[in-house]
Parts: sequence; structure tokens; C-alpha cells
Amino acid sequence: MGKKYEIEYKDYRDLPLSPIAKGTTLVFKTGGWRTMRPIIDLEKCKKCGICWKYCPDVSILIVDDYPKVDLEYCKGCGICANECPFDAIVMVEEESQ
Amino acid sequence: MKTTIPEQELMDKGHMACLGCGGALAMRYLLKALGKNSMFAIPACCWAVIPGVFPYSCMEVPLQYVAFEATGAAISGMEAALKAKGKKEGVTVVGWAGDGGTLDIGIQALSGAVERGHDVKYVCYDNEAYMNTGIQRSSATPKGAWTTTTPVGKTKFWKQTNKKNIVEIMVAHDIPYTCTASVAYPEDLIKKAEKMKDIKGPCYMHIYAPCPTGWKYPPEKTIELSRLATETCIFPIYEVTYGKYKLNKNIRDEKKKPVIDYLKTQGRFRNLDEETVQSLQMYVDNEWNKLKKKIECFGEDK
Amino acid sequence: MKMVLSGNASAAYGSMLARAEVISAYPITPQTKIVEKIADLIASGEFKTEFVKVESEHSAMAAAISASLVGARTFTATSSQGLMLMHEVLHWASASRTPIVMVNINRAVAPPWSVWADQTDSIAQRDTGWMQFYCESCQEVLDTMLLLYKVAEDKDVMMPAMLSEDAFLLSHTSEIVDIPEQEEVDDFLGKFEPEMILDVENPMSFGSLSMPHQYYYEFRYKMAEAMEVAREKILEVEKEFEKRFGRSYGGLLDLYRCDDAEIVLVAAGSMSSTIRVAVDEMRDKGVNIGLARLRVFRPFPVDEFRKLAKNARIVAVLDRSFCFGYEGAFFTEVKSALYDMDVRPLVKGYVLGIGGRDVTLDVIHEVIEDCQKTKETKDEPFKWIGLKGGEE
Amino acid sequence: MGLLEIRWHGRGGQGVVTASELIAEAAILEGNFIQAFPEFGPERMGAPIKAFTRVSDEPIKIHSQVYTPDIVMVLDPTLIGQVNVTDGLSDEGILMVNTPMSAEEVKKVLGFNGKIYAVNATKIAMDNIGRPVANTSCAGALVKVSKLVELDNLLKVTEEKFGEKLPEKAIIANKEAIKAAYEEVSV
Repeated sequence: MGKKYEIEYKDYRDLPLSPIAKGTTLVFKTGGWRTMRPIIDLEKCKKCGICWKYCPDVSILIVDDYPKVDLEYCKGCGICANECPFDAIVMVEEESQ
Repeated sequence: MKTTIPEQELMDKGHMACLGCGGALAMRYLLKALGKNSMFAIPACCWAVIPGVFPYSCMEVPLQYVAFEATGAAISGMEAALKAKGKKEGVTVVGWAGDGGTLDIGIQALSGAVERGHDVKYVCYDNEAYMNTGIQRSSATPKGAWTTTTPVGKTKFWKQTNKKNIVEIMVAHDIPYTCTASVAYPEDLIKKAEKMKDIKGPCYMHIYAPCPTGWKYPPEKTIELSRLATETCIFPIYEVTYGKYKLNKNIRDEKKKPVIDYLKTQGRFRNLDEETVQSLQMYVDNEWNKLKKKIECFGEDK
Repeated sequence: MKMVLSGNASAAYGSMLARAEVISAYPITPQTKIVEKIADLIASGEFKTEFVKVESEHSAMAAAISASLVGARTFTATSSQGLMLMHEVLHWASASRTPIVMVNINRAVAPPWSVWADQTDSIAQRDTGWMQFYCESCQEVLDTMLLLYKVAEDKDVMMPAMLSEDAFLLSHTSEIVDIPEQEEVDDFLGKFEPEMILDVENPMSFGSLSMPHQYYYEFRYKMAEAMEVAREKILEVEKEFEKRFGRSYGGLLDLYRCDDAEIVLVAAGSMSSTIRVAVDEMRDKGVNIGLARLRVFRPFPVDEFRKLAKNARIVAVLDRSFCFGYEGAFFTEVKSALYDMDVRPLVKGYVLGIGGRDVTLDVIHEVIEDCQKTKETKDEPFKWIGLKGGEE
Repeated sequence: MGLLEIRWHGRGGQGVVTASELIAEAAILEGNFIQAFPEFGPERMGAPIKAFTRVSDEPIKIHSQVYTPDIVMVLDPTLIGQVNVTDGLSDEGILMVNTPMSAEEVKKVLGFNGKIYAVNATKIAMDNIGRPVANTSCAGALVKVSKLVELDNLLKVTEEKFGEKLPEKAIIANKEAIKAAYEEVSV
């Protein structure tokens, strides 16, 4: 069925009977929480998938076999960098806007 | 990419878990294993908040939030209703609760649910304190740990007693399957979850799920620290299938790391004195030896 | 078919006639005969239901809520301490909009231990968002259960309902009960088909967090609104019930010989029927007196009371419970309902029957005599009837 | 007929409540309204207990305990002297006792001035059922004395009520006991 994006109830009459959530959290761009940003060195990457496996925020995408950080959602915990056996990921400070 | 981990993601991005949350990883793995034909009950715990505020949820499976102590009863009711409606076949009913909701306030309902033999899977993600309310001690908090209700200042007011052994309590219920798992070993966790899914009857899984916020360690260390917990034998990875014990991560004596290696990674153990560290080491050794004896006596191949 | 059934057995038969799909319950005196009878009906093959024999009343209600959210018609029964233990999840049931029907045997709350009639247990659940009905006969218990499912499951109501009957006085008293035909009940009730259920085909999260600026406030308003709808539905469904089954019970406030009554006694539960006898006796003596039986406590029959109060000189409210630090709950609520009337009757409060102290005809006559003596026109404090050492 | 109230005395486990229900159910067959209820509270095996039957030709509204019974039936002779079985019973009332004693002897012991009927229901039960379960015999005797219902109706409800619980043989034995008690008690 798939879930809905952006739902707003302007009138109480439109609300379901009880707080039954139909929407997806994809509307929350948690990338904004990040202070440290993972940078992947694709030259060092051996495509083992460990970074994908250990990401609590489901924010490592696999594109053409290689990992890619989904910066819209990555909170910057650094597990990927810590667990990479090939030191292919480094954490750098987010630049202030 | 070489991995046995299912690609499907049933936990959406954008959830509200802290950076490096072990509990979020645990859920991600469990959902991968159980698939979309599962139905959850979640009591008060971090996971009452992680899925997000109404009208949004990161869960791509049906979920009901329940009262703190009610998880066991809620999954019993779900299972009974699915049976009454002829919809139980192929659907996995899951109770997902933290350590407080399992070892403390929810233990009665959990005990009742598994004793009645409902076809339900109860999964406890253990972060060793009431984290959602701001790090108060639970019966899963290990001896020596700082929490906001076992503060450490001039006095050594840390948690005075050892962690309650819920896994053996569940084994004593004589249910088909009880196991431990860790976010450090997702392949093992997923294999066990798949096994639970196939077993008809009550199953219990206890997942080690570190909390950087409450344990006072940097978020990138979640997996490293989880691995250490098993390598020091503080959190052994094993399963009990129809009464038969099996160790899934054997730690050979020469590879067994001292408890202090684990303790020093976390701020919550920062002020421990030598005496307590030693008593913890003795406790862990004793529990580990007991477990090895059980495997010797009641192992799968015996 | 006519059978001799206790109030407890009537409740069990009610759950079977309503085809409750999931029953979760925990035994407590004097409710035990309900769960035993249900177990017997299942064992004899008459009743097909999932009976979850939970390990506590808290779990009984929690399991019922979850089962209801999966789309099953649910039933549970309890009493006294059990209802107290359920308190938290009673709120959960109403806010989850699960139309659970529960029978509560009105029993005193400990200490001291007492298993006898007293309405404190259900009165203490006043604000949980449950409809509350009080019955006075075994037939009414059975009939009201069917009515409650129909009202509770109405798509504009979707609120849980509690049926209370007095410990022993009704729970253990066997009377003649007419059991309607199953097909007629099926036709009357229909199936429980909620719009939103826990379903793997349509994953949704039930009971999500809501911030102060978001929707919590609105969800509570919707519950308030649903209770107002229930007020009308109860009358509507009772009319339909009467048409089909030939019995009715007077709506929210059941009036007996009140038309020209100068004195009106207000009471709930089994003592109401004893009051009917007293009213008849007094009427024979030429006293203009009537009974207003509080059949429904939530939603509260405000308009009914106001209409009634237009003609009465004295409204005497009998409470089988007490709110410490104030007075009997019914007394408070009746006064509150009448407060802004231009001309109000004198409202008097009587506390009696607490802890199962028998409410006999003599006790009722004592209340009536006290009312007759009253000349005052302003509200008087309440009285504890029959208190040892209490008489002046 | 108006409202008739019966109080039954016995001990937990002797089928006192069942006896109170049998009379009530038989009365329904004759178009009456009834109530049957045990003494309010937890029942304990061996402890003295009471049960009540109300019968009326009009709907029974009253919901309170029975204080002034018209008939008292004592199922267990050992209760005499232990429990005040004549409590609330006026001289117009009827006292029935299961006892090997004569009515005169009972009168002497209790000093009750109303009508007293004695029936050795335990012996009847032993002779017919083979066990000292006197509840059905007492019901049979009560029917004879009170003329509340026809004997046939008591036998009919006994068969219905025990139909699911007891084997055929036991039901026949109970019916025989009822008949024997009915014959034995002299009015």
C-alpha cells in the first residue's frame, strides 16, 4: 500500500479516531542533526558492505556496488568510519552554513 | 557486496533514535529477518519515541503502542484475535520492549504470555537502564554502573547488585526457544530471528543494544563495544532450543579479554574501584563457567 | 428460551449470544462464575471463542485492547480490586477507541477484605472514558450486554462500555431469564467491522506520540463528542431492541411512578428494585413518590434529571459509595446537573449499603421518612444511614 | 399466593444451593416468578451455609437478603443447636428438619411453637442413592409439606438439572429419593 508523506490535519473532524499514524518518517530530514560528516574514499573501498550493515539510520546506500552516504538522513554517528576495516571512511566536521 | 543480510528495509529513515543507537540497529535487523508479515506491540521505552510523532511512523509493519507493563498481554491478545479471525497463518506477532519493560515492570505479563503458549515472539533490546526517561537504573543495569538513580560522587553509590538473568528465567519457562544476540553480530541475530519465525510457540530473544547517551561513550563505538562485551564473556551469545544449549560465539580461554577492557570504554564505569572491578571479573567468570557447564551437560549434541 | 440464570451466568450467555471472538479474563470473587460458565460453554462446544486466561486483570484489559485493534469483538469481566488494577488500561481502551464490553461485579474495595456489594470500584473509574451502565435484574444484564455491543461498536461512538451488577445481590441470584434466539441477536448486532485495524496488508502505527501543539487535545475532544453521540445512540438502540425483543429499560434514567412525584428517590443497581416495592407501598398510603433509577452514569443523564426536577419537591440521592473529602458521587452529580435551573428541588444525599450492608425495605423506608420530615428548602448535607452510633 | 420465602440450612458441599434452585425451577414450571441465591460470601466445604428461594405469582422486585422466611429447611441435623435455624421464623412459619428425631423431640430441643416437620432424609438418601446426600430428599419433603409445586415438576427439573452432570443411574436414584421423602413425611 505504501505510506503517505506530509500529512496535516487542519480540522479535528479529519483526524482518525485515535492517533493512528499512516505517514512515513521520510519527511523528517535527520541529516540536520549531523555535526560530523562521513566521507568515503572509493579508492580504498573494497565493497564489503560493512558500513551499510552497521548503519543505525539506514543512510548508507549501495549505488553500483559502492556505498554512498544519504546525507539527507545520516546523523553522523561515525559507526561506518569506525567499523570500516580498510579505513576508507573518515569523519570531517560539517561546515557551518 | 558479500552479505547474508536481507536487503529489505522495513524501518524508514528519519526516525528519532540518538546517534549510534544500538536499539535502532537491533530493530533494523529484526525487521529484515521477520519481513512485512509481522505485527508489533511496543510499550513505553525509547522505541515509543523512535518511530516518530503522529501521524508519522518509521515502521513499515503494523504496530501498536501499549502500556509499559502490558507487552506480554498485548501480544497475547493480538495472537488470539488473529486466530479468531483466521488471519494468524503466516503472521509473526512480536513484542518489542526495553530492559525495564521486560525485566522489571513487564515481567509478569511476559511470564504469563509464554506460559500460556501463545505463538508470539518477545524481543528485549537491552540498553541496561531506563534510557527513555533519562538513564535510571533497572534490574538489567550491571553492578558498578552509574545511572541518575545510582549516582557516583563522593560516595560509591553505583548500582550495588548484579544484572538480573532474564535469559535463564525465560529458559526456566520451558518455551521452545530462547536466545541472546548482539548488534555486533547481525548475521547471527538475523539467523535467530528467522528461526523464531519458523518455530510455532513462544520464543524469547535478548539483544545487547548499547546506548551511547546513557553509557557515556562516543556514538561510533557502539559496535566495537558490543563486540567487547561478548569477547569479555560479559554478554555471551547463545541459544536454547527445546532445552538444548548451544554457544554461538565461542570465546576460547586464551582469547577471553579481561572485563576491565570493556569497563574502561564507558563513562558510566569511570569511578569504579579496584575491588568492584575484581568482583565483576569474578562474577563474569563464574557465570561464563556456569554457561559452559550447561552446554557440556545439555548441549545440542548430547 | 427461558432459563434460570444468575447475574453471572447471564453475563456469560450475553457474551456467547454477542459472539465475542476474544475473551480475556482473570478470576475474582464474585465474578468467577462468569469465567467458569464461559469455560463450560466452550467445553460443551456451544461457544466458539478464543478465551485467554490471563495472569492479571491488567493483562485482561491489555489483551482485550490489542484483540479489539486487530478487529475482534472482545469481552472481559472483573470486580473490585481487579477493576482497580485495570485502571490504567481502562484509559488506554477508551483513547484507543476500542469498543470492549466489560461486566463489573460491584464489590467493596479492601481493606478490610469485603466481597460484598458496593459501587466504589466502578465510581472510581468515572473519568476513564467508559460508558457505565448499572443493572437491577439478570434479564437486564443479558439484554444490556447486547445493547452495549451495538452502541459501543457504532462507528460514531467506538467507545468501551462497562456493565455493573451488584455482588451477590445480582451476581449470585438466579432469576428467570429469557434467552433470545441466536439468529435474532445476530441480525440485531451484525458483525464488528472497525474501519482501521492492525493489519499486515496496511501497516499503520496505533497510538503514536503527539506533541502539545499537535493533536492530543483534538483526540480528547473527539472522545467527548463520541460520548455525546452515545447518549442518543443508547436511546435509539434501546428502541430497536424493544421492537425486536419486546423489552426495554427506560433509557439513561429509568423513571418509575415519577409523573406526579413530590419525592423522587435516585439510586443505581439492585437496590432500585427494592425501592420500587417501597414506592408501591407508599403510593398505596397516598404518598406521591417515585424512583429515578440511574441506569447510565456515563454519559450522565443531565436533561433527564432536569426534566424530572421540574415537578419534584425533593430529590433524594442514594449512594452506595463515598468520595472521601466530599460526599457520594451520585449526589454531587445530580446537584451539579440541576444547578442552573431557575427553580430547583431540594436535593438530599444518603449514603448506605457500603461494604454490602443490606439495603432492605426498612432501610428505604427510613430514607423516605427522613425526606417526608424535611421542611427546609435549601440543600442539606448528606446522611450515613444505619451507622452504628450514628443516630442522634 | 404472594411472596413466599424459604431459607435452607446446610453445610458447604451438601448441595444446599442446588436444592434451593430445584424448588425455584419447579415453581417456574407452574408459572411462578422466582429468585434463588446462596448466602452472600465465600463458601467453605463443611462450614454452615444458607441458601434462599423466593417464589411469587408476581414478578419479584426485591433484591435484599431474606430475614423473615416462611419456611426453613434444615438439611443437616448436626446444625441444630449450632446455628439459630429459627431466626426470623414466626409461629405461623414452617420448620422442616432432616433428622432421625420426631417432630416433638425437635420442638423440645428448639422450643419453636410453629409447625415442625421431621424427615429422616439422610436415611432416605442412603437407602436410595447410597450416599448421605440429603438435598434432593429434603426438596421432596418440602414439596409435600408446602404444596408449593407438584411432585412431578420437581422430578422433571431434577432430571433436567442433573442431566449433564450425573450419570443416568444417579439421576434415577435421586428421583427415587425425592419420591420416598415425599411419601414418608406426613402432613
